[in-house]
Amino acid sequence: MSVYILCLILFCIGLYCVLRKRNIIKIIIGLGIIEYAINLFFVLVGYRTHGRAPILAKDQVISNMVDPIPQALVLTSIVIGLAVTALLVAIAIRIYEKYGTFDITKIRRLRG
Amino acid sequence: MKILPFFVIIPLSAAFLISLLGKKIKNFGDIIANLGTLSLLILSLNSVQLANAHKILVYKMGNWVPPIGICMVLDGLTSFMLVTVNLVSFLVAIYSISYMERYTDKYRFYTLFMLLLAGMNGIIVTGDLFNLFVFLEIASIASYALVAFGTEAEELEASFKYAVMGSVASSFILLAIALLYSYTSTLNMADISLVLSQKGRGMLINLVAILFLAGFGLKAALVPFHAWLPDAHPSAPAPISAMLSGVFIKVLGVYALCRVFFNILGVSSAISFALIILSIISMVVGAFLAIAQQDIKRMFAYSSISQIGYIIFAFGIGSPLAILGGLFHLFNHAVFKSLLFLNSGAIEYSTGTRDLKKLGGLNSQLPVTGYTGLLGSMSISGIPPFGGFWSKLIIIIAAIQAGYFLSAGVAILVSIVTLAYYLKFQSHTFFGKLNETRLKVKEVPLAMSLSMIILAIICVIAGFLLIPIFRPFLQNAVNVLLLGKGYKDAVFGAIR
Amino acid sequence: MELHLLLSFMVLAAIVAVEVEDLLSSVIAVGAVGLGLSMAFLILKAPDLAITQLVVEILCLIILIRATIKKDLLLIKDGRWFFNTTSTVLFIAIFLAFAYFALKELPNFGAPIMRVAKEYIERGLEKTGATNIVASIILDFRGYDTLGEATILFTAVMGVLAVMRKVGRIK
Amino acid sequence: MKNKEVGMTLIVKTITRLTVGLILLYGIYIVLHGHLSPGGGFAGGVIIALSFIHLMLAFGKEVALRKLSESWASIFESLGAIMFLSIAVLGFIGGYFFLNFFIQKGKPFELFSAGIIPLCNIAISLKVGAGLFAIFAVLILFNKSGDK
Repeated sequence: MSVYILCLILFCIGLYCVLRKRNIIKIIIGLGIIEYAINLFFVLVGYRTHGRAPILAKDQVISNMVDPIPQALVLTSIVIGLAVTALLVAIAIRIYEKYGTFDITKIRRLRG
Repeated sequence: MKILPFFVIIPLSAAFLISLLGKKIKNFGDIIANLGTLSLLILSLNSVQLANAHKILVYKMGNWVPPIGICMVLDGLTSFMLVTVNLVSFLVAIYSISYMERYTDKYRFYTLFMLLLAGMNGIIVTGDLFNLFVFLEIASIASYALVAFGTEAEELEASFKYAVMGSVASSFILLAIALLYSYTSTLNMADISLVLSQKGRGMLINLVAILFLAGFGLKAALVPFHAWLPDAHPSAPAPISAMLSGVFIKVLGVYALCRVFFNILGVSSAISFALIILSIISMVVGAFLAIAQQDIKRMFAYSSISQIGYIIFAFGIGSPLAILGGLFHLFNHAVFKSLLFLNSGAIEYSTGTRDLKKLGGLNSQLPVTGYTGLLGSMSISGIPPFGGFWSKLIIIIAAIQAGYFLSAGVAILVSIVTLAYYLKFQSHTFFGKLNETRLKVKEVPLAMSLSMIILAIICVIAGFLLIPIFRPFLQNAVNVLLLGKGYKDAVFGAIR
Repeated sequence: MELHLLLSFMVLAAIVAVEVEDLLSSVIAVGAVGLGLSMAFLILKAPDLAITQLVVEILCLIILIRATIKKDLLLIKDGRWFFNTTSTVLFIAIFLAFAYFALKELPNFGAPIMRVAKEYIERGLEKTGATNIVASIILDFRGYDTLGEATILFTAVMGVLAVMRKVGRIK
Repeated sequence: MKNKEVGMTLIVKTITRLTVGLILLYGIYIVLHGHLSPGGGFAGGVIIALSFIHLMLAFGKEVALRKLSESWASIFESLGAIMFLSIAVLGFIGGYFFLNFFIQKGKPFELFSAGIIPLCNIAISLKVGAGLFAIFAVLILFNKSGDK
């Protein structure tokens, strides 16, 4: 239970960073932290006490494997995080080239 | 039944082929993209017949029985959404042939466009919750890149804002899926619904519902979450604005919301209350902000927020008539909003500006754009006998039947405001005095006019979807949502 | 126990990453969170994920450092800093409190239900022939997801190539 | 002499020359044994991309781009994607999309087993490696000309 809460605290730190920080790179970092927290949560959910990794061995029968599905899902989720980060960094580099700053308060030609 | 995977295979292979060969062969992107979208349109029309004949069809991926493998589900709602998406995307693809000549690297545009389409089709046909998330991300990432396609400063800024908001929404959805997985230990939608009906609802399901509402609400741009839309949609190239406003927010927001709430979690009274409140605020705020805009595309973007409010409002009421009206309005809005965005693109293509103050009297110079724009505006502001009138009428009648008198009054009022700002659009753009410098402005190329004309015709005849011959198209979709948690029985029945 | 320590370390590193003024330090701190996550995966018996997370983290770090290097900035605080921060923290606190009660309904930590997973573990080898169950899930049972995942990366590459074009419009 | 200006110092270059081949080999090993041991197409693909990025960081962009240019990376990526999709589509010969259609060949615990899984791993690694390298090359190249 307490590990779930720690994991959600990590999620909230990321959320706080995205909502409050004014620097584009910091926002990207915040999104990364959110991503980590959710991946960790998924794997925590599938953990089994005294479990073994879900890989079969030749010479022994393993009965207490951890849940393999979250691991498969998290593999997908890690790659999604990488893809989003790469795209955001590319956009950030272009923004820096156009505006000469990473500060989001100075980048305001559009009104929301 | 074999056709289901092709809704994903065709756009994906088109995207891969275009990125491989598009640079070498001239016009390769145009040909492949148009052939791909045309075949998808034909397949989706075929799927309507199948859905009508069989009610529900399940395709087992790799021959694994659903809780183990991933399945695709074809039912009335699926075929309805498929027709909407693929119709609009086909016409937009025709339009892009000429319009995208203004941009460099056209083949990259087509690659991203087909990926966007693959993502949306994948969301619609899937029957697995995590798979829905994966395809949602494909569509979202493609749209982030497409918004920044012009690589001007404003476009990059809008794209960044949109990408951050979209990623936060995706992470909410993923967290909700993680919670739901740990509670039910399965990912198939029908199976989740089955387990939930055995275990009952608690605080956890409320948390999951809130997370889904926030996530899909962000994707659908309901009002507290709408800040990205008025920047992102106008910044994209006009065909992509049409896709984003026309179908993208409906598939990622409205369709996914409906599927999750109606068929998996079940709609509680708190949820429908929340939906109604959010949608009323969306309607009012979107409409009043739209009046103040001077940029044509920004006005349309705010108008999208307002119209999405109508659709969600109908689903919040939840009676059969309201759902019929909501789905019908969804179809109508997809048609006329993409038409209007294509019109704004045509105006920008010919005159080089989209500022209302600098335009005027274009009706003589751009007759096709002018008249199709007039039809679109009349339809969206609810003038009979266009499609938009009937769908709004149905929603308002349903609201009165269900006893939401105040909300119905607000809906009527917003409809009048809508008429006001589309009158402003018409009078500032197509009527009035022509600017001297624009005497040489010519009508847009054939491909662009053609797709606008077809969309305008659909706008006019959309009302016929309510007559008995075409009625099953809408009615099957309504039945799926009315089925509610009976969805799981239908899916498991179809597997056996 | 070691899991708690590791998670606390990750939380601390995340706070440092969020609050430190220097961008390069911030990126390196987030690298520490990522490597901690990789170790947590190892403790949680997910070696596939540990490897993937490790290499992806290195790549992310290189890309992020590439974006931040030689780019300085001053963090400015706007006038309503206190009000905005308080409201954000309050919102997050409400979320956490709500989540605390909701999470009580989950199965206990260390005892997943494994309704579908049982099938994979018992019959994965005979059905797919792969001894790595995770590989058999991502490439056979749920191979369609992996197609989507590969497409996401493809989309991102296409997106980066499109966004980084020097000239967007033909004048 | 001018050649020495590009990239990092001599120490880094020597170490890189020694390690980069090993990293590449390790990546290929991880890909090929994806169905037997931890790892798989994604991890292996990223390692392969990292070996090229390593080369690029140590020797400057010209050396790495001579080995694998950006447009070739893009082509490899598309080829990998098409290969993966066609493996999935080939499942139709057994009647279903994504069917593992020659599962019967090979015994468990051997390198050549598990039907389409190793093939998919190879396709994914090709795609991921080339794709990430393309991203990185574009980001680096942009910086060069971005500074006027």
